[in-house]
Amino acid sequence: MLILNCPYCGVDAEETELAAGGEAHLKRYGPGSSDDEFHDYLFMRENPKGVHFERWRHANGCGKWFHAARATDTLEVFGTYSAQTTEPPQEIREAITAKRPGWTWREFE
Amino acid sequence: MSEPISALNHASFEGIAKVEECGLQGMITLRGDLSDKALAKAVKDATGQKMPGQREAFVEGESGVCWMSSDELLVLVPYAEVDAKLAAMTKTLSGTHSLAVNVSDARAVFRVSGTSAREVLGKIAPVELSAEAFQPGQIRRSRLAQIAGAFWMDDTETFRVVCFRSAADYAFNLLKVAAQPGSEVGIY
Amino acid sequence: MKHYSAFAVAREALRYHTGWERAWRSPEPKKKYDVIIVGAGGHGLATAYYLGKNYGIQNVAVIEKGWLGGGNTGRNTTIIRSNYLQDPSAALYEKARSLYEDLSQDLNYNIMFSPRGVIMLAQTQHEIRGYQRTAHANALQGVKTEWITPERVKELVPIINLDGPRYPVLGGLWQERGGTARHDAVAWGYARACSAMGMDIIQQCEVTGVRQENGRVVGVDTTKGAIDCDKLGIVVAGHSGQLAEMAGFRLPLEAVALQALVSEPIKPCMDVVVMANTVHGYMSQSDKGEMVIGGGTDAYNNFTQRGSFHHIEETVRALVETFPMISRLKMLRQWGGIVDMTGDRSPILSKTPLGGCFINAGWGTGGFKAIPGSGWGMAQLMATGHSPLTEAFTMDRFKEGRFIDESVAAGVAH
Amino acid sequence: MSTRLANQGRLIDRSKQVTFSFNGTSMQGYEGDTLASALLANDQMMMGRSFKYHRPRGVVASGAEEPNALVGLGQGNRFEPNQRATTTELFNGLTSISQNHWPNLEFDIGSINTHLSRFLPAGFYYKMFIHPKPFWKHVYEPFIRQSAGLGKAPDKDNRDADTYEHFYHFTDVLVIGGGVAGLQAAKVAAASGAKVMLIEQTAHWGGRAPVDGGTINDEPVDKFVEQLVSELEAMDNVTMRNRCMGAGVYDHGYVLGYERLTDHKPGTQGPRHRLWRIRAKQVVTATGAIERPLSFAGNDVPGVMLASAMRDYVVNWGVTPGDRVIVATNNDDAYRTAIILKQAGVEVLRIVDARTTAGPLADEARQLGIQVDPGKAIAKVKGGKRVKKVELCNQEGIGGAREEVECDAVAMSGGWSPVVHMWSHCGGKLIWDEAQAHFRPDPSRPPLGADGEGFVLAAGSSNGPLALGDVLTDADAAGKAAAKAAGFTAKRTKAPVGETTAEAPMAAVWLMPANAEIGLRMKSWLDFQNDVKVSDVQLAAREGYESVEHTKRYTTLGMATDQGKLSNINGLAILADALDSEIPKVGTTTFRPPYTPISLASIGGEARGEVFQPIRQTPMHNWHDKNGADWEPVGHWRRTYAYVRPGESVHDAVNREVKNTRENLGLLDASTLGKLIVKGPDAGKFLDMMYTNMMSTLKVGKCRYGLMCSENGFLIDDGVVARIDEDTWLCHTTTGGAERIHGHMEEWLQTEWWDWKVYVANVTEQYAQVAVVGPNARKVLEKLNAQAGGGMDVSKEALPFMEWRDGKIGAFDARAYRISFSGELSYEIAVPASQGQAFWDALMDAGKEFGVMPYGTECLHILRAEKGFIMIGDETDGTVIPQDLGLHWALSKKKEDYLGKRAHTRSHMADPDRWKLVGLETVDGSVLPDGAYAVGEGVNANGQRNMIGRVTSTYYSANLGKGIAMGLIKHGPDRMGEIVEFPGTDGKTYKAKIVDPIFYDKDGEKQNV
Ligand SMILES: Cc1cc2nc3c(=O)[nH]c(=O)nc-3n(C[C@H](O)[C@H](O)[C@H](O)COP(=O)(O)OP(=O)(O)OC[C@H]3O[C@@H](n4cnc5c(N)ncnc54)[C@H](O)[C@@H]3O)c2cc1C
Ligand SMILES: NC(=O)c1ccc[n+]([C@@H]2O[C@H](COP(=O)([O-])OP(=O)(O)OC[C@H]3O[C@@H](n4cnc5c(N)ncnc54)[C@H](O)[C@@H]3O)[C@@H](O)[C@H]2O)c1
Ligand SMILES: Cc1cc2nc3c(=O)[nH]c(=O)nc-3n(C[C@H](O)[C@H](O)[C@H](O)COP(=O)(O)O)c2cc1C
Ligand SMILES: [Zn+2]
Repeated sequence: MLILNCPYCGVDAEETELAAGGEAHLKRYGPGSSDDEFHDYLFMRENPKGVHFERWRHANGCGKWFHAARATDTLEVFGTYSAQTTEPPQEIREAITAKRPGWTWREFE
Repeated sequence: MSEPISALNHASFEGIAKVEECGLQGMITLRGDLSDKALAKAVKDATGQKMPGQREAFVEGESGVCWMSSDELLVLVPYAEVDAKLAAMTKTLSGTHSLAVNVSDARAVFRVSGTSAREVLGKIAPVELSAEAFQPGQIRRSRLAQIAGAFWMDDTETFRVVCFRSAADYAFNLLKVAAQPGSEVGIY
Repeated sequence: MKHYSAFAVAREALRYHTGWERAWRSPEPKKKYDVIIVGAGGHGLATAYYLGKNYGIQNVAVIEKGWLGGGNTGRNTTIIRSNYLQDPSAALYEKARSLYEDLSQDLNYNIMFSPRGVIMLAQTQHEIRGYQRTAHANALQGVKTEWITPERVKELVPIINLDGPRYPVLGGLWQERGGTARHDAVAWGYARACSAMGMDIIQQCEVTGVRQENGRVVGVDTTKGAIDCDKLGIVVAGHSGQLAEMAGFRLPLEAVALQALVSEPIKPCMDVVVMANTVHGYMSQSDKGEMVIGGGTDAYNNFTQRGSFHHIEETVRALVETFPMISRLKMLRQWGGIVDMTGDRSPILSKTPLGGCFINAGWGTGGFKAIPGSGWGMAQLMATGHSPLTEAFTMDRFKEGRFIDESVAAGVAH
Repeated sequence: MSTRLANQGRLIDRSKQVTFSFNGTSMQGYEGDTLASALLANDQMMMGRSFKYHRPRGVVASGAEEPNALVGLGQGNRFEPNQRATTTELFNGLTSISQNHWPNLEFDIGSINTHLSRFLPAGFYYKMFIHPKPFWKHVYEPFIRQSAGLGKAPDKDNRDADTYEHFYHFTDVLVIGGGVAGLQAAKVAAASGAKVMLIEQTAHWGGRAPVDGGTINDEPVDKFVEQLVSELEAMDNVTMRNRCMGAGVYDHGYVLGYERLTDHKPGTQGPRHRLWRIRAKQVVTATGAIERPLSFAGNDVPGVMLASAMRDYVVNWGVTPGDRVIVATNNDDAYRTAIILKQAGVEVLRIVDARTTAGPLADEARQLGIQVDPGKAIAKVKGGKRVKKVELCNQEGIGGAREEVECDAVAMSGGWSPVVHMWSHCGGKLIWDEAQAHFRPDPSRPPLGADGEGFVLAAGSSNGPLALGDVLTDADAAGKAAAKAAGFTAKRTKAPVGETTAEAPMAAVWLMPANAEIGLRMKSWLDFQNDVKVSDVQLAAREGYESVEHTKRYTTLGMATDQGKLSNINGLAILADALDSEIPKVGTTTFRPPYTPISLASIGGEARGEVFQPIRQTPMHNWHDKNGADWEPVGHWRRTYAYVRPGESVHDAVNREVKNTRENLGLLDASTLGKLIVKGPDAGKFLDMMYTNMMSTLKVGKCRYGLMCSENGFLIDDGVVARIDEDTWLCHTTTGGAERIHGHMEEWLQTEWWDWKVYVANVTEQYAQVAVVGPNARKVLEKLNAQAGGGMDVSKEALPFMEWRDGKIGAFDARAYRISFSGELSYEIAVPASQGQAFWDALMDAGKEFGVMPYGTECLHILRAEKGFIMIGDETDGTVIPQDLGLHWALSKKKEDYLGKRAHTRSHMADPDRWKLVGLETVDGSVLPDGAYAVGEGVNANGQRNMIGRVTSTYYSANLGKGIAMGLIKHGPDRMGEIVEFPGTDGKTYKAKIVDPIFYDKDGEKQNV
């Protein structure tokens, strides 16, 4: 039963207030993209055993989507941040590095 | 028009707290840039209240304004005045990217009052409701058992609880079960 | 392999059971095998078994990082049925179910297949239509199922409450030869039979790398050193993503937690398996007497083998409503497993971009019932390069937009 | 015999007699008794039978760890199986029955198994019952299943008489366990200002210490406890709950507390159980330690008991389990039992100590005249239903040269195991403590919380320390550490000083005698409930079930209702020995919640009966209910399937509604359809992405039917979109779609196109919406307008098909959409929800002369099927794309992009072989079975009949007097007129002709009048 801090309304919301939305920072591929690009966009997920970036919605709350950086092996949460960004913000990445030096996720580290 | 009827027509129940359906409440969902002066003016004109900050609720009786999210407010006005207020608001906001809609009939409102009121809510919402954590002036949107809902406190022993109209029957029954006699928790 | 029988037990009893031999050997890895299977869960072991039995390929190692059967095979709610909607699924699960019928004799290990019957309750119009559709499909697929009335449901499950205030029972899809089996025994039985064929089951040995040359697999690195092979089968359920990465390709999979629980044991009160999908609950009574109950999956990636309690809550309240008499029973234990979910919730049984390397994964919440059929098809695929059973389950189906979606007719995956 | 003593009994009130029954026999006890202590006081030594061999079982423990004394408690709708007598507080009128025997407890046919036990070792069933195969289903399995289970199943019609609830609680520090350690930890944590909650599973504070004696700060323990409790009670920041068990520790500091409110006074007002969902910043487990049994032959005979339990029975309840007792031990603590028994006047025949040296307590015992036998062991306990005598031997060796001593009870102690469950549930790791021969929490590997730091601390005996003084210092430190970790500053105070007689080291003894011969090992129980013996574990090891998890599953060790609280450590020591390994290498099995079983009902909480799940209701719900609604659940909504009149079948009602709507006038409550306002300068652009067709070009005042696909290409929703003003659209969704599509829109706006200026609001429930349908639709509206004087012009010219207007209809503020899902002249009219019922009434009233009838969802379905309109959920199932349904016209070619567009170009979606929508008409006019498949020639590679299509919707059309259907058929649109075959599950094969899906009014004349 996770708790995540919703960056919009500032509450520590327990999981039952939230809806999980899968991997964060996907780049959308539409018409004109290759079969591989489109396939990866829809189906290929990092699914790491470790640091992960993902989307959540404060569904039974302010209704806003936000991002969380979380470890899938310990469920540690490194931070939550705005959904309106295409990559993890620097301070979140630093927070992770402080806890897990050498982590990587996609092209980030 | 005929006499408008609220979802449960003032049903009430008394257990470890009193649960009442409040009847019709004028409500306007207002979305926009909360830092925009036009919005602040629209709110002030409609309710006399200033723009609420994060999770703030400034409510007096049937008038007030609640922070719903970073770009959404719930404006409370007397039911009979909602059309006029909405029209005025729309006028104030013309030219501002915003959305103001009447949702008065889409909601049901309950009052939960008494010394055990906090406990009744504490049974159905995953929210810290101790006096240090939650007080009049704040609003919380959350889950009421299996439905979405929002609540604020009118005073230290009274909650106002808002949910969708279609779920009013469930919400009322739920509050009744949570307020059943003999179920004091003895925490707050 | 010493033959198991009542007679053997009686004979051994006189010697205080000192004469039993090991069910499986505990060998050190050889330098090289024809085939290495990673993962000694049900699917891995069954694959090895049918490689040996059907294709004479017995120079096989099954490598397991923990203890055999300790993954999802050892923690599932053991429901076996084959009333799937889509042709490829129905074929695979029915093959599995029919193999289960004779598996105890085949393995000489009593896996306690119990074809007590499975009912999937219809509680909405939508479910009625979905299950009637499935019944029609099953008739053409050679899967014996039947749409039954609420009265018949009550006859089969006297403890059920047909008129729940929320969702009355409107009928059900009944598979008389569905049921359960003793999950651990399935793994143990296959392991024993594999070992008897001379295959090596190497436990406490984690595969840490996949070695390749010229686009072909040549072996694996493990915590017990490097081991060579000609062909590699990756059958590691929730850890498939990690193994695929080692092998240099990616899989359209995500790992999430699925939970289950058992009540304290009580005297027999429910003779069939009941699944109530609208309210998210399913329940059967084990041969020991506990009510075995399955919950829902978390929607986020998780490798902890624990899940979120609210799923248990949702399931339990649904079952208390459906079977009021369990209200005062008690939950004895709850646990979780990490299941690997694909984009269409159907498994992947496929060749991979790496030559000689095959993948069997994505069973998600429902692969126990498939173990013998999956092993059969996977062995055929690995031995001959082709199997009609696995043909539709390739990993490139997602690229083509060719999904095998079972959820469509109100069905669920487990 | 076991009896009530004249003295002792700190927890009972001898002035308050309580009457209860066991197996129908009426008995007496006192207030404060547990069922177990009261049964013992009545010399009811045997309390049940074991699972596998049906061996006689007596109580062995005094608390939560009890595996044997399980009863069926209560009656009728308050009956509960498998209730531990040791944790059941006695109350007047309690009824209990023993379990797992037939015909009765004393004489049980099943006990034949104990004589066959040699043939029924661990895992025997895996090796047997294999041949002949048919026997499994018809003989073996029914037999095995008959003998399954422990307690009686509650009656099948039983409806639990009680209620349950949940409560959310938030605290800085949660202390689990109210022994001296928990109390002390709570106190120092609270002194820091932290909010503290302290929970204790029993009805009493203080735990073991008051029984074990000693002093704290020079006062008797009871006094110290009393003082501490009142101090804590006086603190505002402390919440204390007894009868509240820590059931499980979960991720991110979530802890379940299981509070039993009325189990000790059934029938009292209020909920029976309350499940606390506690969020704690820090959790302190002060759950104490549990004594281990010793493994010797016959250790399961009733009368053999844990030494500490026997002490508890004497001190707490004034009951002795026997008159002549032998104590067997490997540690000093058990001497306390001997001393207390002796002081209470019970004869203590021997203290058999496997060690050669003991501490000062041994001297105290000797001074009381008790014979102490160092280096000795119990070879065997004799007796069937109760202890008769004991054979003693040397601990070393195989158990020869025995001495027989007659006695009627045996107290055993194999040392203590910390209760590490709560520590372990969420991943806390253990270390092996060689000196005390137990696993205890490894402070360097605690369970990790949301911040990645440890959030559980162990205190007192649950952390390893056993001596009172050490327990208190440990707990004091843990309480302070917890406060600190929760962000508070602990006061610098001194820990209380606890003093007890010093103890000599214990010695690990896993088997008595050390090399017991096989005959003894086969009678040495590890798991009393599941009948797992030393020999079973050894067999498992021999057969290769070497992992402790294999051994557990093969033998069922630790899988009983006590979850191995007594058996696990002993079992894995035996396993380690059998494998020639070490205990820490073998490791433990996984600790899983709950700590002891919790009621399923408490997990469900309030969600039962009326509030099991929400049922969403439209403003006209009650009217429908009163007027014959046959309800259909649609998502959480209830919709009327049909309005059944007295004497009518549902089918009749549907046909009547269908005909009447086409011929006269029908009303449909369409309030559940989703209504989303989409507004902003970019709203048109946004809707062009959401819908497959073009919405930005829609003119103000007009409506357009729209389709939505997922990014994966499949149809997810449809509905009519109306343009309200320059930058406002109103989108209708399906009933199930309102929240889903609202969420879908928000998701794209917030996470992909966040710079687009669009706001969305869900106004579904603001309106009651009524479809006014049929040739008389306009007439009834005009009549309403006439009645109220004026109003909206609903003429063909003023409000043409596919347009909408705001205005007054009759006396009502309304928005009327001229849209039709039935092919008839039709208006969908939205009024404020608070006016919904009045508007409906007005329509019903005014409609009388026009033949008005309400109609339900089935009629709606038939009307739309007659017109060949698709229905999301019928024609679609998550695998269907617009192209399959002949909806190409709704796929904009002008737009560069919309959700689903890219997906449709994938090879399988562009495949001409996809099944396509057609109409189907049986050759004999009958109704095609729902969900039937059309068959082609031959079979596929897996031997399945080849299929070429399926029925998606099928109805009897009362208007056309025949069955009509829609279906998806391979190359269907190219095969008009062909006959295809649909095998039914009824054995018949249905022949149907492929036809145009529009069965009625092909040119659409009727809707456009
Ligand atoms: C709670 C729950 C309930 C379920 N209920 C049902 C049900 O009722 N019916 C049904 O049909 N299915 C059910 N399932 C699903 C079913 O359990 C699984 O689909 C099935 O057991 C998968 O078997 P497997 O052999 O693929 O995987 P597993 O049994 O998980 O085996 C995979 C093995 O691979 C090993 N491994 C992983 N990584 C490595 C490595 N690097 N090196 C070596 N070895 C490795 C693992 O240790 C593991 O032993 C349920 C699952 C769960 C969790
Ligand atoms: N000398 C010895 O060999 C020896 C051995 C063991 C214990 N002891 C004595 O026992 C005492 C130990 O004190 P302590 O406070 O650490 O332990 P305790 O056993 O006295 O108290 C633990 C308390 O926790 C409660 N508890 C356990 N699990 C719980 C749960 N899940 N939820 C709620 N409550 C739960 C128990 O009911 C009990 O009241 C000391 O007096 C110690 O000297 C001595
Ligand atoms: C079908 C089935 C029945 C089970 N019955 C019991 C049982 O009677 N007692 C018990 O303690 N655990 C039972 N378990 C749970 C196991 O003890 C264990 O929790 C589960 O296999 C997961 O393993 P883990 O908890 O070791 O991770 C059962 C599990 C399954 C799959
Ligand atoms: Zn929020």
